[in-house]
Formats: sequence, structure tokens, C-alpha cells
Amino acid sequence: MSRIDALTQAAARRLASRTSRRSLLGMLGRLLVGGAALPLLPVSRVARAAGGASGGAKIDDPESCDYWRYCAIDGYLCSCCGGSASTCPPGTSPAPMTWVGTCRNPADGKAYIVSYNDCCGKASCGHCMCNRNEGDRPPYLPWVSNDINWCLGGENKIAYHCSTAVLVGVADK
Amino acid sequence: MSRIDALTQAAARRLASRTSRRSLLGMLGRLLVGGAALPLLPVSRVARAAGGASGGAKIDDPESCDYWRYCAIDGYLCSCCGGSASTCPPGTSPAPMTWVGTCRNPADGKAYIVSYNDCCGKASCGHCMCNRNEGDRPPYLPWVSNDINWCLGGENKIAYHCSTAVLVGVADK
Amino acid sequence: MARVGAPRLAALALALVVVANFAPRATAADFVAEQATTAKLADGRHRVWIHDLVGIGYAKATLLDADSGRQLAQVDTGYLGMELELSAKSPRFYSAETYLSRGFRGTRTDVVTTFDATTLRPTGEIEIPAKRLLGLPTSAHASLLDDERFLLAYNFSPASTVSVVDLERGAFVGEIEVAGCALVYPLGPRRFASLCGDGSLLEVTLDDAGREQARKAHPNFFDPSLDPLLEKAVRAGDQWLFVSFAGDVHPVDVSASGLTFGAKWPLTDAAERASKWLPGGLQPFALHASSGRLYTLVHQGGADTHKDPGQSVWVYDLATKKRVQKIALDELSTSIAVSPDDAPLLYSAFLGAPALVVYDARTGTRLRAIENAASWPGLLQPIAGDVK
Amino acid sequence: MARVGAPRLAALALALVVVANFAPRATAADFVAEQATTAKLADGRHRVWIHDLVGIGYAKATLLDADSGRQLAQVDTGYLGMELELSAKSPRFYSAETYLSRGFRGTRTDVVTTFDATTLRPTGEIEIPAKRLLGLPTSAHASLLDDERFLLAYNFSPASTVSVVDLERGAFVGEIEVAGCALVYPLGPRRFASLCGDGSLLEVTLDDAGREQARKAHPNFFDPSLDPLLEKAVRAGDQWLFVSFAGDVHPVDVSASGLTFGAKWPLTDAAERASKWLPGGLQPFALHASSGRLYTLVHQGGADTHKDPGQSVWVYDLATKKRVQKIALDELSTSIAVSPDDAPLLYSAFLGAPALVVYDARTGTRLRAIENAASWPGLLQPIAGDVK
Repeated sequence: MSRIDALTQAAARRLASRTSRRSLLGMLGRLLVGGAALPLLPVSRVARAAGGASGGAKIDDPESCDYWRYCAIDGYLCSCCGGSASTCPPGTSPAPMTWVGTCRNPADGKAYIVSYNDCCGKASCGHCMCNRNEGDRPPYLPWVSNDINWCLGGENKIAYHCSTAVLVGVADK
Repeated sequence: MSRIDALTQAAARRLASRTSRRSLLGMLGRLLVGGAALPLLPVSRVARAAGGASGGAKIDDPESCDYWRYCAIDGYLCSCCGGSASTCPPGTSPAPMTWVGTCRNPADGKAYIVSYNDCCGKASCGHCMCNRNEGDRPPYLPWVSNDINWCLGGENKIAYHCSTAVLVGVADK
Repeated sequence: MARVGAPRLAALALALVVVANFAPRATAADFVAEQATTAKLADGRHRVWIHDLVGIGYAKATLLDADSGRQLAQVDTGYLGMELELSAKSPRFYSAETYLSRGFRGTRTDVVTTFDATTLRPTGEIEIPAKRLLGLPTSAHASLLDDERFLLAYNFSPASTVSVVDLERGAFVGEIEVAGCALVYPLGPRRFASLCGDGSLLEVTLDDAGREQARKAHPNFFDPSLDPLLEKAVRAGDQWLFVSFAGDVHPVDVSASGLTFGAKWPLTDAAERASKWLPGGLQPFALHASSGRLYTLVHQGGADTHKDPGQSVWVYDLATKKRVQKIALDELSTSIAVSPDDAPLLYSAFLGAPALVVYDARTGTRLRAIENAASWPGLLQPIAGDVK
Repeated sequence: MARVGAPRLAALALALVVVANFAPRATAADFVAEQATTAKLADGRHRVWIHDLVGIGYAKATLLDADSGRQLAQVDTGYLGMELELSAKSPRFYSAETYLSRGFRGTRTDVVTTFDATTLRPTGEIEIPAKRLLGLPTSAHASLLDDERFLLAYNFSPASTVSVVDLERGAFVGEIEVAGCALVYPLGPRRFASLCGDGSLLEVTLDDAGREQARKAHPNFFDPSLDPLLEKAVRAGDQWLFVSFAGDVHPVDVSASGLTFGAKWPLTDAAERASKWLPGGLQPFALHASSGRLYTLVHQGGADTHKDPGQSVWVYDLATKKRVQKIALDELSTSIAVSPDDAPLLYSAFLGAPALVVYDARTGTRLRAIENAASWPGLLQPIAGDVK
């Protein structure tokens, strides 16, 4: 299957991503029972996300919002846009300043410092919207705030295109 | 029910509008049988449009693509955007130049000359996309070409917002 | 619909007339040609702006009549536009906006645009430093001070400053440095606050020219480690109400010349905290001024769920600080707002779905959903009804 | 995923380091910090640009790998952007674009932007008169002349002119008036045609500075009353193929110094015409050059269905002018294109649905649908594969 998402499906992504997996099954139930409640959401998407919850999250898939590095990300995943978890798509530039998160890698059990470099210089990619908020704080603590558009690099680097999750350190020894 | 459409439903509108009502039921059948064929189209919308076909088109409803004046329109209906069939929504301006169509009013059997004034100065309204092409010709006959953005009125009047259908004459006596 | 035979030549012949003046051409005795005009903005008791993030792009705001479900008008608010600065005293409103000269590239220009609130046309703009905060919308990114002479916009470059715009003179005044702090909360006609990362509240006083006259840091306003404040505060007359992640209301009274910090009070009791009921969303708080009620959007969640959607609105009487009502929403919600009239409506929208859902705020009855109100619903801004 | 305990202070402490240089901080012996970089554009045998009209707004083009279904990159093409002018000979491409200084208001600026085809970065722009045709996309709105020194853009203000851009000098040269005619069809390195409302074809010859040297009207090329031409022509080497509303191909040979108008030939036989089989759509014709095949998107419709979607692709051998293949599409389609290689893919998209559907052009087998390729799919532009 294609891994490319677009605006018209972002709603489902956001529903899935903005909601903890734990509560998603409950909501899905309500959606399906409700019928007309959220008619525009592609229910198959929600169902798949819910299925992922019972079957195990895709914590090792950089195109999944469940990827372990994305614990404090907010935006379109560059992995779905021609880049990767640590590279910007062609024609865009990584923001020189970033916010950071601390995510635990289930493979080695260690917590890593993740730099969420926005990729800048083009319109929104529009695919794989993902928002997770571990350690996220309001803009008065900007270095840990994922609400901010970090594309602050001057000429041609204002527009937000997508988000990476670059490993820059180990948080615990 | 609300009459407001948005980007995420424009696809269904366009499916309905870009296709003659005659063939829509056939396509709907294919959609439903096909299952995955057009998974993103809100099928309820299509079904409602198809229902309209058997139950009689809404030729007297200015918020319906079937409204008789819209026989050569291409764009968002201003009636759904804060204007009407002959008025632009607040804050926008009618284009001084237009393309024209000739549409027959079923109420009196007469054919009228319709001026399709684009309303200009704001981003797309995004509601009630409608395209019908009676008498439409390519841009080498611009006065009868509905592909053209007629928002040519200079400063602050470039952006296309929605389309009106203004009666400017009677075509037959 | 039958195709009208050979209409093209007639159409072409008419085209020149049409282009010239839409002159009437009443070949039928009773026909009067229409004129293309611009509609007047409709009045209404329950009008509300819904902002559309449009997929993290050029934003727009749509004015809806919540009673009829109709769209009344639209304004464009620029790249990552957040909200409008509505006026309580003039037939204008303002918008702090960002533009790029080549769509999504080129030179950045930030402006404060003035709109005529009746015609919805932009009537002027004042250029400001091209570094206002961009990101997810928050109503504290920019604000009118109380007499509406000055408009403030918070800059993040990543240096933290506040741009001061003199609306009377139509000019940018200058920047005020607010290092370590963020956002702007009006405290009066010449005073504002910013919320600081060390837990303090910074109070800045302006002179009549819009320059900084004094500043005072109020330390230990909150504990950013133990229980940070949501920056999504609401103002109830002379009181700012900041709510913490855990659900404690931190009131700040601005009526005196200084600031009075009231005792914090909880939205939830011990049992509710144990079951992890928390406020959350993009716009989780709304005030109904005349009844003195605070509406809060809550959900059951754990740590770091401060932006999660909710399906419950809990309502508090600010005089007694007690919950007086619970409203169950049918749909997920990230933004709530309440109309200011005495038959108030509760508006609810979810960033992940295009509808605006309307409830009777007093009874909690779901009245209607306005489908496709916005592709990515952001902030909601009710405006006072002006039905005569 | 368990929340990492109290990460914020560590994160804050590290932030300065991160901001400074993303310096490695290998506290685990085997850890090497990553660097945020920009990916190289991936090669591929079947890459195709799909243009996205984005709801009649600021357009973008997305480059897809049709074999893997992956998005490779994106470029932005301005307000109502239509297509890219791809180069056959240089590692660049061009885009005739329109911008407004304030998003959807303000001053209009039209430019020809040069992109590096490897990095996909804009590398320059040439301003042109701010009146290029805006509207539904058509590939004839702008074109490179054959040696790629000059780029032409059709203007509609509503006066009809053509802007000439000298790409070698990086400068706008001037305008050529083409009153009564529209669009640009390259006829060689210094010649172009426009299609005229009176049924003629206008041929214009430029000098080496890009100025008009000569013009010749070729009357009665087609009958705009009885059977107008679709402006959506395709070029097969030295032949332009214009197709009429009814389905007749009008070939124009441009190999000689003049123009040779070939006999028109039908896409459909009498029985098919009687059952109203017609070409239609936004991009209903595609050429596969090496096999000399013309792909046409057809549907059953009546008068004025020239923009209707189709679900059938009929394929013609240009040497014999005979149909050699019929491909049934599973989905509605308004745009088709064929990859230029010898294992060609047929691409299909519908303005009303967000997928790009991929077929084996030789067998007609549906290979895959790339979902959400564009919100409003417009024109498709395959690019030659460059796998070594």
C-alpha cells in the first residue's frame, strides 16, 4: 500500500495521533455507534490505527506516528515526504534551531535526546501528520515546545514543510 | 442541514457536478460495487446527489449545482459563501469582466444570457464547487470560456473567491 | 437541462455590452437586468469566527451564523494566521499577519492589517518586525490593550520581544524585550504581562507613546517543573485566569495599580484527579461574562495529554469557584467558545474534523453541526450579536 | 510508550549545545550523534510530477516514484500554478508563476522561476508582466521553444499577448500581441503558434533576440462553430496533434520552414460517434514517442461534455492512424500521461479524487493506486528515468 497521506486524510491521522492509543478503541466504538458523529473521517483509517493498538504499535517504522523517536513531534513526518527521520526532503533545509524531546528506544531501553528539526522552505508536505507531546511545554519554555514553527532561518527558510527527529545525545547512562 | 461544504467534501461535489446526472447513478453503482475504487469520496454525498437525480434536480435552488442559471458555471457558488446567485460575499468585488452563458429557465421556458461574474479579493470560498459547461469553449473564445480566472481588476482583485450567475439579458424573444 | 441551441454567437455579441456596463437588455417586456453587486454582511445574534489552519498554510477565518448554519463571509489571515483582534469599541478589527513574497518562499513581511468590520475589507496595514511567533494558534500571540490604542504582538526569533503598534498613529512604535518570557496578556490600557519560563509573571507598563515605562517580575507565580501553566488563559473582567496542566486555576487580579495574585483553586476534586481528569486542547477555556461562568474542556488522560481532545465541558461559577454544570459532547473537541449573549451557545470544534458543533450552553443540548465549517478548525471567536 | 521521567531539565541543559552545533554527546560508548541534513533526490525509472490545484489556491507539484508509490519531493508553483516547463537538455526546469504580496491580496508579481532539477531549489527568477493567464491548468499556457533559449508565457488581461523570456540572458525580452488568439505551441527554436477564435492558427517567428520577426495567419485551420478544437494538444516530434470536440485529429507538421496541415483523421468510427464517444477531461491526450502511440481519454457524453471525466483510454498508432488498444480504467479520470521509457506506465488521475492510479501501458493492467498523491490532481508530467 502507498504510504502517502494527503490533506483529506489528515483528519484521521490527527485523530489517531492526538489521542492516546489506550483511549482510541473507546472512541472508535463511539464513532461507529454514533454513526453520523464524525462522518468525514475515513473510518478504515481509524480502525487500522485501533488495530495497531491491539496488535502492537509500529515503534520501529519511521513512517508511523508510533515510531519511538517521535515522542514529542508535531507535524508532517519527513519520512513520508521524500526525506527520512533525520533528513529533509530535497529542496528543503533543516532549521538550525530546534526543540528537543527525550524518547526511550525500546530496542536498547535507553533514553535519547531527540532534536526535532523542522524542514523549511516549501509549503506543508501534507502527509503523515503526527503529534505527540511527551515533555512538551508551552512557548514560555521554547526549547521543549513543539507548537512553534522553528523555521526561523531567514530568507527562503520561513515556510514549514515537515519534521525530522534527529538523535543528538543519550539522556541516561 | 447545513449547506456549507468544505475542501474535504469538494471531491464529491465535483464528482457530482462534473458528471451528468444521467450517468451518475451508473457510476455510483460502480463506486459501491468497486468498494475500494474511490475510498475517499464521502459516499453519502454521492448517494444524495444520485437521489436527487431520480427525485428531480434542484433547478430552483441557488445553492444547488443544478440551479438553472449555472448551466456554464465553473467554481464555488457564492450562494454558499455569504453572497447569492447575483451578489458577491462581503469583502469581495465582482469582476468587471466576465464570461457568459445562455441558460434556459424552466419556469418560463425562455433562454437568458447569464454573466458569470467571479467574486474577487479573497482566497477560495471552498464551498459548493460546481462545474457545468453548456456552451463553454476553450480560452481562444474567452468570453465563453469558464476555465479563465476573470479576477483581472487590478490591485486586491486578483484572487478568485467564488462565482455568481447574473441575468443580463433574454436570449430569445 | 437541455442545451440551448447555438448560444455562442449571441453570447459573443452580447459580450461587449456585458463588459461595458452590464446594460439592461430587456428583450422580454418584463425583464430587468441584474447588477453584480456585493452583499452586505448579515446581522445575527450568534455569529462566530472559526479559524482554519488549512493544513499548516495560509489561514483563513470564516464567519458563521450559528443559528442558521450559514457562512456569512471570510477573511484571509496570512501564513499561519492565528486569530483576529476583535474590537469592543470600534467598527474595525485587526489581524497580525505574516506574508512571504513568493508564496512559501521569498521575503517575509509581517503586518497588522485593519479590517472594516462592516464591509470586511482590509483598510490599512502597519508593518511590524518580521518575527512574530508562528506556530499553532494561541490567542496570546497578539492582543489589543484595553483602550485599543496599542496592539501588541509577541515575537520569537528566537529572542523574545513584544512589538508595540500605535493604532491611533497608525505606526509601529518599537520592541520591548521580554527575555525568558513569552506571549502577551493585556492588563489594562498601558500594561501587559508575559508568562516566563522560570515560573514568574512579567508585568510591563507603557507610557502614552507606547514605550516601556516600568517593568516588574512577579516570581513564583507558578512552578514550571511541578505543574506548568497552560498559556491558554482567559480574562474575566479584571481577572486573568491561568489554568495549570493539573487543573488548578491561578487568578491574577489587574484592577489595582499592581497585581493581586489570588489563591489557586481546583477544577477537579481528589477523586477526579486520581482518575486523571485534565483540561486539554487548543482552546480549552471559555468565559461567559454576564453569568460569570468558566467553561472548561476536559478529558481523562495522563501526563503530557495537555493538547488531547476532550468530550466533556465542565462549567464553573467564578463567584463560588464550584462546578455547576457538566456538558457531554457528542464529538471530540479541541476548541470551545461561548457566545456572549444571554441565550448563550456553546461552540465546539475539533482540529481533526471540519465541523462546528453548536450546543445550548444552558441546557447542554446539541443543537446542530455546521459541517465543513473549516478544513482544520483552529480558534473560535464569537462576536457580540448586533440584531437591533 | 512510557514517558521518560523528568526529561525536561536534561533537555533544557542540552538545548544550548543542540542549538550551537548539534555536537555529538556520546554518553553511551557506541552512540554517534546524527546530523540533520537534506536528502538527495532519488533516481527512478518511473518518476512523475502530479500537480495539485489545492482547491483553487497556491498550487504545488509533487514528484512521485510510480513504482514504489513514494513521494520523492515537492515544489511550490504559486497562485493557480499550472505546470513545470521541463528541460530536455539541462539539469534545470522552469515555472511561470504568479504571486500576491499579501497572500490573496496585494500586489501581483509574475515571474519565471528556475529550479535546479537535482536539488529542487529555486535558483533564480525573471520577472514578467503580471498578466499571465490564470485559470484551470493547460500545458499551453507557457512553453519552452525547442532549443530552450526562450520561454513563452501567454497573457490574458483580457488583451492577448505572449511574454518572451530569454533564459540565456536571464531577462524578459518583450511582449508579442496575438489578438484574437490564445496560448502558445512551440514550432521550433524560434517559432510558435497560437490558436485563434476565428478558426485560424497564428504562426509567429522570432529573431535571435526574441523579437517578432514575422507572422502568418493560417485561416480555416478548424471550424470553431461546427467542431471547435480542444486546446489540449500534444506534440509528436515534428507534429502537433490538435483534437476536436467531436474527436477528429488535426495534425500540423512543423518540420519545414512553413507549416503543413495534414488531413484530419478520426478517433472514432461512425457507430462510436452515434453512441457519443468523445474525448474529454483536463489532460485527455498523452503521447508515447518511441512507439508512436497516442493515448486518448474518452467517455460517452453529449454536447458540452468536453471536460467530463472518462474511464476508457483508447490508444492509436500514429503511423497507421488506427486504434490498437483499449484500456478500461477502474476509476474516473480527467488526466492521463504515459512514461517515456520502453516499459511505459499509464498514469491516471481524477480532479475529484486524490489518487494517482498506475497502469501497465502495454497490457492495461492496473498496477497500483498511490493514494493522496494530490488533493486536487491537475496535470501530470512524467520525467525521463535516469537510473544508470
